[in-house]
Amino acid sequence: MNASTIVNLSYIVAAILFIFGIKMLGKADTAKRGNLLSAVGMLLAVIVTLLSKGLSYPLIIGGLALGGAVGFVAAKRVQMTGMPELVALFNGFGGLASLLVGLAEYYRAKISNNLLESVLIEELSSFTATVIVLTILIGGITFTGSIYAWGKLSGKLGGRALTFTGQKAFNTLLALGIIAAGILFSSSPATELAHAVLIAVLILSLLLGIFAVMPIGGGDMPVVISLLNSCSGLAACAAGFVINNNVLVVAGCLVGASGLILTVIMCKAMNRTLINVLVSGFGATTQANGAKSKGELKPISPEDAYYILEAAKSVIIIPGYGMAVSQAQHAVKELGTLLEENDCEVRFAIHPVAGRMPGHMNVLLAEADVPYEQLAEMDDVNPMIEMVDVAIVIGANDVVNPAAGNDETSPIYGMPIIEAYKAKTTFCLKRGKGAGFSGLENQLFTATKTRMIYGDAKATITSMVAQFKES
Amino acid sequence: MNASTIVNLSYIVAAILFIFGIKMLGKADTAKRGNLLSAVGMLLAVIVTLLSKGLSYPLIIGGLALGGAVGFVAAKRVQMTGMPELVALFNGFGGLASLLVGLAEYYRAKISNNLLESVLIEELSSFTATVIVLTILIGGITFTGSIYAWGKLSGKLGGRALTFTGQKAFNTLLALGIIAAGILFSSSPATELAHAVLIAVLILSLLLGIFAVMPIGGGDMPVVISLLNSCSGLAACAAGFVINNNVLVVAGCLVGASGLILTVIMCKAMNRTLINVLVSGFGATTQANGAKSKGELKPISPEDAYYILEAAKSVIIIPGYGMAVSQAQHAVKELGTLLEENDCEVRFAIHPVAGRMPGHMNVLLAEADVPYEQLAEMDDVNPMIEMVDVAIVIGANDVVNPAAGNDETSPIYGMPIIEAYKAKTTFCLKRGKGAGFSGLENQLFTATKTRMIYGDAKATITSMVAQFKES
Amino acid sequence: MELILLLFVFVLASFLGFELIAKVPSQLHTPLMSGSNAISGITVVGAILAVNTSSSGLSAWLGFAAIVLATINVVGGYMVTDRMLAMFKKKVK
Amino acid sequence: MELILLLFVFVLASFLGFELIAKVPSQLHTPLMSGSNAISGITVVGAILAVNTSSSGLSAWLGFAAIVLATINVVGGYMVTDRMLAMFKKKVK
Ligand SMILES: NC(=O)c1ccc[n+]([C@@H]2O[C@H](COP(=O)([O-])OP(=O)(O)OC[C@H]3O[C@@H](n4cnc5c(N)ncnc54)[C@H](OP(=O)(O)O)[C@@H]3O)[C@@H](O)[C@H]2O)c1
Ligand SMILES: NC(=O)c1ccc[n+]([C@@H]2O[C@H](COP(=O)([O-])OP(=O)(O)OC[C@H]3O[C@@H](n4cnc5c(N)ncnc54)[C@H](OP(=O)(O)O)[C@@H]3O)[C@@H](O)[C@H]2O)c1
Repeated sequence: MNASTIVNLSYIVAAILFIFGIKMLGKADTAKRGNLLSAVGMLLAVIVTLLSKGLSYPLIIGGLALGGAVGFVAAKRVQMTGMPELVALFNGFGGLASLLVGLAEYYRAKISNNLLESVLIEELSSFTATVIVLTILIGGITFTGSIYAWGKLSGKLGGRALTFTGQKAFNTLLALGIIAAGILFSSSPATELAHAVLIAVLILSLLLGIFAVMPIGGGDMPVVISLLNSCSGLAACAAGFVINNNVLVVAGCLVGASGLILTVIMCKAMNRTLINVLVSGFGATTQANGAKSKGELKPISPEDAYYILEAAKSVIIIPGYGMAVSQAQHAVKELGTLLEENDCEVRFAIHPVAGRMPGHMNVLLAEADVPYEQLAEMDDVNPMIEMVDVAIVIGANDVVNPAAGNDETSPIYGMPIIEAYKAKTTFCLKRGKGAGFSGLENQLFTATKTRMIYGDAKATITSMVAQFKES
Repeated sequence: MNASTIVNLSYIVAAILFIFGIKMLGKADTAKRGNLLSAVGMLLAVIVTLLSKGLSYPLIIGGLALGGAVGFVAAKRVQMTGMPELVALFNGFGGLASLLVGLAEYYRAKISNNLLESVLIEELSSFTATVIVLTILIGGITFTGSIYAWGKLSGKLGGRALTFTGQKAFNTLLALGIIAAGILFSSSPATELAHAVLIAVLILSLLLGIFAVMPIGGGDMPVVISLLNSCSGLAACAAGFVINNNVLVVAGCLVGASGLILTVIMCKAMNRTLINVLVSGFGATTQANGAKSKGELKPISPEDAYYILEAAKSVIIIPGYGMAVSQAQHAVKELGTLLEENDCEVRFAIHPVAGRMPGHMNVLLAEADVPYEQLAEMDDVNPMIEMVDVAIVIGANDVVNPAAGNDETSPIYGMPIIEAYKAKTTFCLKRGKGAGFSGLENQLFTATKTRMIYGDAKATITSMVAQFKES
Repeated sequence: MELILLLFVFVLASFLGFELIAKVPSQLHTPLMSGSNAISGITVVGAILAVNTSSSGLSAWLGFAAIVLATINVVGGYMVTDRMLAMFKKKVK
Repeated sequence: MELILLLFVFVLASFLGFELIAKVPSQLHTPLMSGSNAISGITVVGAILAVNTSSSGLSAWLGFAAIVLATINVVGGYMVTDRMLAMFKKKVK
């Protein structure tokens, strides 16, 4: 068995580890081990690759060390609530790396005296040329798209969907330009012109990534990230075709397929299609839609709310994106404990798309050590919600909007919601009259049984907790 | 695009069709279409293969026509109850075909003046030689194993497990012989001796197939067939490696893997391990085990049974292997209808491993047009069986044996059963004192609430039906 | 390299086969077995390729026999499966 | 032929990817996304191979940049996923 056979067999083992890893990530009790397993696969793949002949070790080791250190620090430092953004950022880096691998392979085949005058010393087959274009295209979109998504999620760029007239036409033009340039390059990769054309593909792809994500609202970013994650897998896969490497093809393709299906699952939970998420400009154009709500908002103070809570025998807490924004989870947990000590039954109702990432609420409440038994799924809560004394909506909006159930003109019509409006009393914690992610009015807030408690969710809850402790 | 590319792309399409086919076969409402889809894939693969250059068409078309005709007639003619055997037979043919493909490839590389004096005109790589050996080994075992299983199932060979002293040692010797010969052949496939060695592998493999299946009881044949089905897939896969053909590798491997997992699922439903099925000689050696049952059998006539049934308000029918043997399903269905007309609630309780094939009872009752709603799964029936007036056990034995639940020394201890012994009255239809598939005594038959109705199940049911009609 | 790729194909197809079958209701086990048995008749492709004009008499006849057997497996297998499934169809309506 | 095999590998891996993910509970979606994102950093293997002694200055530096970026993706991705999953762990007990 020669060295290359060993390398290739190790790649097969690595691929198997990835497969098991992904499979195990799908079950709660094996997920952690699954992630570890896939990391071992990655380590194996990297180590055997390092055994290849003719590598420039200083540069490689330097790169690995630098990248490893940055990744390590970033992952250690990040707050729980900042993880979605970080994943987007990492994802963008992965896409860019694949792009660079494709580009490096092109330059390898080319001796350049200066960038404009150069010769292709190795004939690139039109297949290789095509996959180089694909790598650059997919990698480029992944890179800028992910960075833009990161910017939106972290609030560095405005979260709103940005639309302008002719946007679709513009994006179509970009795409057509890439296709034309790609065909030009693939058909004659050896000409003088080819280099310039490839750079054009690169630039257009980077632009397309930005402009494709632009019209998508900040709240839909998780779906976008999941899709871009699938893309970064495909980019790795394309890079695998470029350098004829199996493990890249297999691992990339696994990620590509599983990312795509995950994206579809996420869209389903919001009762929307992927296409709708990508092109509808949701969040930019829908403010006007939906019936106007009548009735007025009835604010009360945290003190008054405390007296009602003190008398309550059963409470349901419905957290949403606002809880994540204000980092209120620890205070919420404390409130829950105090309520229980006060002989009140407390449950947390988790909507699958509350927050900005699937499972966002689960992660936050888990961080605050809320016991597993207190977490309830939407479908378990709704049938018994009429018997609940108080429903506390903490920074949730769309996921409790009755319009989803009763207003056919509403853009979120059809999305399953937690029926907080059925509770005997509903408290809604928010900072002001701000709309939710979809920009829609919410009739829950003006319902007769609802009381608004304005202010940052963490501050509000903390003051309630203080009242409980004083008494 | 040249011809070979078209062929190869079509193979990919065929493989995709197989994948969808298998997936769809797993769901009741898509199963029929799935089977069709996979047939289309097969047709595609065959047609594009026929486009290859240099084929001897007369022989090929003749073979296809002959095989197609035989397959067609056999499939049309077979009785529903004979299907398990037929599948075994087909499976054996598939294994033999793969074996022959491997053998033909060897002879192709060899010009033979007469069989003993010949030269290898083409150097076989040791890899090819190894996979030829594997093809012959797996194909051979599949062939004789399946034929033997067919013989047992169809009653042409006794159904009992056959064991003899030193059997395991003998089988081990056979296996070792094959391994030794295989290594010898693979390491020097070009020598004079190699041909004889290969024939030895062939003969030993055929023997191994027989002797491996011999110690397994007739009732375990479905498991064996499922395993051999997996083997015939692997044989096709090995043949694919021999002639370097992707679609054989993929399709064969899909069948190999899915067959294996199906086998394991079947074993689980019987609460046994695969190893236990293969080597325990179950059905030959276990008669002695398990507690002896005390109490006596209380036979009644179909006439007396009729009077009890006439008064019953709820009846559960528990069919087993005996119903299949006596082909009583139509009579049973009629009895069910008459009972319902008599204002009695009738349900059929289906045990997953009743009969000799998974789903055996479902198929038979479906054949007799028993409406879907009347079929109930074991888990749904057991909780309410105490309220049932009469449970009619028709040729079932092991699947209602209380020893599975309460006798730790019993070989079937731990298998979930239908708890017929809990019904207010239980009728057991069987021909005599014959034991069930596992050869165990059944305390249900001697329980105080149980009445035995001896005779062929079909005759017994028919006479009950006649009574109902007379009245 | 080609061999490695075939191995990759083998591994992936195995995993896929496992994944596809998990959670099949028991009444479909028999049709599934029979249907996948028909697929294993894919060896007919190998058999056809074995009967080419360059092959010697013996290997041509071996190929012929293989074609006959594999075709029985394919045609019979698909038809029997179809018949079994037709029964279920009847039941559902 | 090699290309066809790679295509086969591609097709099989796609199907496998789909099958593996079906029916994942929603609270695991985020870790799953993050974990599979880490796997897409496999491109680090390609990046390493791009930095060989025969490659020109430019392509070596491109490769170096690719190594850094991909390694961030890999190391950061696995660690973040692990941290997320550690939270769930706590919850279960
Ligand atoms: N989870 C996912 O995977 C996912 C993915 C994509 C899209 N989405 C979408 O995201 C939405 C999630 O719904 P949601 O109900 O959780 O959130 P939401 O509809 O975005 O509403 C968030 C609410 O929190 C309030 N808020 C913000 N900061 C706050 C603070 N510091 N203190 C108190 N309140 C604060 C906001 O009102 P004020 O501004 O007045 O305070 C707003 O009403 C759904 O439409 C869903 O489709 C979810
Ligand atoms: N379904 C599967 O996939 C599968 C696979 C492998 C093994 N098995 C095994 O097969 C067994 C199935 O259990 P089972 O309860 O269905 O059957 P069983 O235990 O084999 O019992 C069959 C009963 O039917 C009676 N019988 C036979 N012919 C008859 C006729 N013509 N009329 C009336 N009665 C007749 C026999 O008694 P007499 O001889 O006295 O008439 C016997 O008591 C289980 O042990 C299971 O583990 C099943």
